[in-house]
Amino acid sequence: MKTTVEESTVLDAKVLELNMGPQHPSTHGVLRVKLKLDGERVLDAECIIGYLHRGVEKISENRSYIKCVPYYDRTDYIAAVSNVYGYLLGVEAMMQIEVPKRAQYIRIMMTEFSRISSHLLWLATHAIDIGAMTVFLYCFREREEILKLFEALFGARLTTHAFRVGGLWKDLPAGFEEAARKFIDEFPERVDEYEQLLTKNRIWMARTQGIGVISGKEAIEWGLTGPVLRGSGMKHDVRKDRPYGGYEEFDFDVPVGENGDTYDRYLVRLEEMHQSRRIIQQVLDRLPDGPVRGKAPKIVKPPVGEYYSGIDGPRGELGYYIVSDGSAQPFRVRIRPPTFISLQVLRRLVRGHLMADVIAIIGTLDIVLGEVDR
Amino acid sequence: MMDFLRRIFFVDILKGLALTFRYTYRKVYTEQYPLEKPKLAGRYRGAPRLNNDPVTGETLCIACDLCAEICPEDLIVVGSQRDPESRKKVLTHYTFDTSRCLFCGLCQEVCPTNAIELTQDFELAAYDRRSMVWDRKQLEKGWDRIHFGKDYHK
Amino acid sequence: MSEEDEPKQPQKPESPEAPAPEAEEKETAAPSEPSPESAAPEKPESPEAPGPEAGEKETPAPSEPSPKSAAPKKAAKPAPPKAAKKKVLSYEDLEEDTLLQKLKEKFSEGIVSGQSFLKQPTYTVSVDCLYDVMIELKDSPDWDFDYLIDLTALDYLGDEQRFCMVYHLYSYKHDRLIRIKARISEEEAVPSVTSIWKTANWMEREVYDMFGIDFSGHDDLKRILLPDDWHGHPLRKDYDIKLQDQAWIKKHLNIIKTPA
Amino acid sequence: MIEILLIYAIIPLIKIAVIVLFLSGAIAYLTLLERKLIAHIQVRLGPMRVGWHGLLQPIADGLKFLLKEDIVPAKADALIFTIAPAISLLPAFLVFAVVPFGPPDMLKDFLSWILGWFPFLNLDPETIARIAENSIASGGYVTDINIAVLFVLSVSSVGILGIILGGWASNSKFPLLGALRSSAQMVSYEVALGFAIIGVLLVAGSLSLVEIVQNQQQEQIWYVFVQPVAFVLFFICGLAETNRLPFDLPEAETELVGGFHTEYSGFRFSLFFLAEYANMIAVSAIGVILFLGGWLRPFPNSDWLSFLDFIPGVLWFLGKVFMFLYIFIWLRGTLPRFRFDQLMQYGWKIFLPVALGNVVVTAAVLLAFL
Repeated sequence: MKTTVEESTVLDAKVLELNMGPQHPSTHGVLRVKLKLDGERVLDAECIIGYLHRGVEKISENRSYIKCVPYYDRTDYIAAVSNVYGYLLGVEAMMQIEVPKRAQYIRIMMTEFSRISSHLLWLATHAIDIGAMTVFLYCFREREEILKLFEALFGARLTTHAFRVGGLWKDLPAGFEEAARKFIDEFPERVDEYEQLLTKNRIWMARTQGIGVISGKEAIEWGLTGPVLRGSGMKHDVRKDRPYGGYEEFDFDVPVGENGDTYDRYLVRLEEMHQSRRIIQQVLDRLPDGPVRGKAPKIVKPPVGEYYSGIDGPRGELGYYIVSDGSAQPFRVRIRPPTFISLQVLRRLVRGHLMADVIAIIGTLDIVLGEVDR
Repeated sequence: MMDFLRRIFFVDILKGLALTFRYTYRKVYTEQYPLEKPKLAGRYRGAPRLNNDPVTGETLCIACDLCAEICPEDLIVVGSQRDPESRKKVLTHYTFDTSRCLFCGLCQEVCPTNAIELTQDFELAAYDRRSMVWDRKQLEKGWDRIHFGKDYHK
Repeated sequence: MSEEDEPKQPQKPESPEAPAPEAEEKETAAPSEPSPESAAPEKPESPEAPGPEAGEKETPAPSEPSPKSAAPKKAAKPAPPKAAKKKVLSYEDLEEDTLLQKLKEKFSEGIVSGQSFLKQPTYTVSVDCLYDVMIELKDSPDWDFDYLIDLTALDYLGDEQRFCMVYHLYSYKHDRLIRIKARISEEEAVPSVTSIWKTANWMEREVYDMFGIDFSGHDDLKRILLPDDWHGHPLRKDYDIKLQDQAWIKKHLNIIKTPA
Repeated sequence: MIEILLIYAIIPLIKIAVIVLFLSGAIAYLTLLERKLIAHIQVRLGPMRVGWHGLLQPIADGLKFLLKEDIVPAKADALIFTIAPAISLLPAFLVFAVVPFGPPDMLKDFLSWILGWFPFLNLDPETIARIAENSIASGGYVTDINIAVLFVLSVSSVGILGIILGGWASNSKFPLLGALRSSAQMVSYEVALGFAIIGVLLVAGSLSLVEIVQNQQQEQIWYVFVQPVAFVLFFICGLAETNRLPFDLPEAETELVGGFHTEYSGFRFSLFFLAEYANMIAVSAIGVILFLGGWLRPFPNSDWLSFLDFIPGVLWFLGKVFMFLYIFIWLRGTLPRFRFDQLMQYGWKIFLPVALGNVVVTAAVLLAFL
């Protein structure tokens, strides 16, 4: 069944080299995959990235700690809120700034909203890659509602510049809680609709089951995190393993898959949306009163030191390794991009599959090229 | 057996079809954008504006340069002069390069007098790059929109 | 969505004529003056403040290659003396750390130091035994660091051992996060850990791309984010942020004049 | 003399012209229907700007296609590249030569009425009546040949050639893959399609499309009730034949960018586009004739529904075709896309055996009971 490059040269079959991307409808941006094809069967694939490289890490070294923040919105622009969250947790830990409870809760809520919106966008693009174009627009409808919430609270929809050192920019606007409640009340129904279109659909199952299988052990070896790792049956979540920012106060499950294939990862992400919804519900029920911005100095100057702050972003472990030399600018900020690392595994996953599966596997890894290339 | 029957009668597909059929005659969700302007939240960060005192009509800017300092992209240039009489800094010019703006809102956050403010105006397209650098006059007036064809905004 | 809470009307300052705002401005402007490029002479702190001041503030960790020596330019910037109200965070030497003891037993000289900052332990090892230490950490059931979170490098320009490799390891089994550091000079190569964790592959390529650090034993070491024929390694400290490979740009993008 | 000319040349030519014009318009508005319907499925509005609710959009699109630059890639085989779209479009139109839109006497009254309006022809009422009686002139079709089903099958498979040639001549990898996929797909589904039709032919006992409909009238039942399995097979294979989702692999834009027409632009692209929609209409028309009783109303000849007779047959026919098309589009708005090997597996391992079984069972039943 599986042909390797060597075999096919022995058989004197011609290998077709196909450039998928950087401009291709379903490489989610500017990913370029060089495929070696035997007919439609993929013998090898090489990712060529860097088309969106903007040098965010270099920019960070040349900006003060506060000025860096808007740039992290633009690494993983699908889940901008999570990005800023991870970085600020690191800075606040180094500065020993106490974030007020209310701000903590709102941060968690918005991060979970960001997870839902990111998963919705993933589902939308994944579905349209496989041909189900209607799910795309249904998902965008719900995402729009979340973006409206972002707009009301943060003042922007996509690159939100969500949080500030020590808390939030401003408290929740009037009517926010009602809108959020309305959204989470309606949300399960909407997810059921996607499921009605996809989960049991024989074409969807045929296209995703058994595609891109990776075992849990191998997934760890490849450094996979987040839903991709959980889809392989490993119950690991940074929110549970190394709780941060107050996540330990909330009740949620970590869904896991069984087979580690594309279908399981799909189910895991759907369930994660439900769990995020649960967290938001708890936040809304228990939201304390109080200030939303802690006492943070005007100039952020962490002491000499280094800190790694990892959070569970929608795509996996999103880490910020901040090294301070005591000045107002970071000595180095290293972003651990979850999708940069999980994209490596593409080569391993697509071998032996058909060309159409490459699309499905790229989709299931949920890459964002802004983050891969930074 | 049940499963087999389901497969034969395309139950999965018919369920999907039923859903899409229900939606076909439901109210649409989208907005017809240029005809229908979106309602933006009050906090929305769009086109910058340099506010004047509503009573006296004088600028609120005290030329403290904080916005220029905090701007990650260094796109704000504040020019000031010291008034020899009152020993106060007086704003001479102010430029804001919207083509490079991140719309992060740090400038309006840091402004002590609420002089610089990001408004809800979001249609910032211009025909050339030069007109994306706004000077003080334009900032105070607000964005003079590029109109296309028949004016959709009237 | 919610109609807005704050009106977008320009707020009237209390008294625009009074000197109050100006005074306020002076107060606020000075401390929130973070960026070095705008270090204006009118600032209260004199920019000639002695460099060692920054060094004094740090608790000197003898074996820790701390960043104090790293940025000579930035070290000239005075640290705010008032900010140190709370207990200043600093590196602490690890004591009674079984991992450090075990490693020292096994590799003796190879383990340079063990410290922790904000409860995140850092072990500095010499590059010669880095590979063996990594194998030990990954394979020994006592440690079982099966997950390489991150791999990156730091550039301490001016030091003899210019670069510092940083590895973040995590053990799912023991729920433990550690950091391994190894200093290398510019010419030295680092043993590749791709054979230990597959995930190191692209990360090492990125370090090679951004710092120009060579990895021995990496089977596909080439640039990853930048084009293959690019010159220079952008994350080095001597690579200015505005620096670009002009020859490359001219050749590939046909842009003759690029902003300096 | 003039009578023969009228019957065999002038009236058929006029009918051809009407059908071609009507078809072009129908295709253009089918694209609009598709866009609107899918838009509404997806809770949006679709084209709204050109004309009332985008009603003039197809015309704007057509103009746009005509005005666009016609690019022939430098390394393409220019001759084949240019003629391939035409090869693809022509057969799609040719099918309609044998498609009966209405009964053989559909134009009888109309002809006897309109011929009287041409005094220069000097026709006496008897000739007019003779012309109107002649089914070649007055039938609701261009021609009725006794091997119409074979004609349809053979002509429509020529259309694949256009796709293959277009994909090959582009000298580009994505179109080549698309062309390969489409040739494999069409060949395999053509077989199953053929066998599905054979079931009907066995029941009808004729290869003429007009007679098949007339037989349905005599037996007072649409063949969909006699041959339900064949109908489902025909429908699925028809989807595959016309490259519609879930079988739109040759042009799967998320995989192959545009499939066989990736390199095409402007007018030539629009020809491929037209061909696809013409094929859709053709398959629907054939399906309606074979299974849904062509121009017949539901339950033909049963008196209790005779109040429906006031609707002319041609409207019944067009309504049923519209229903078919609606389902085509509806499916597109609902389903994901198959993978290539799954498509082949379904084709050869499921649809073909089922179609064969259907033929065998039908034949056995016919032999045993009739």
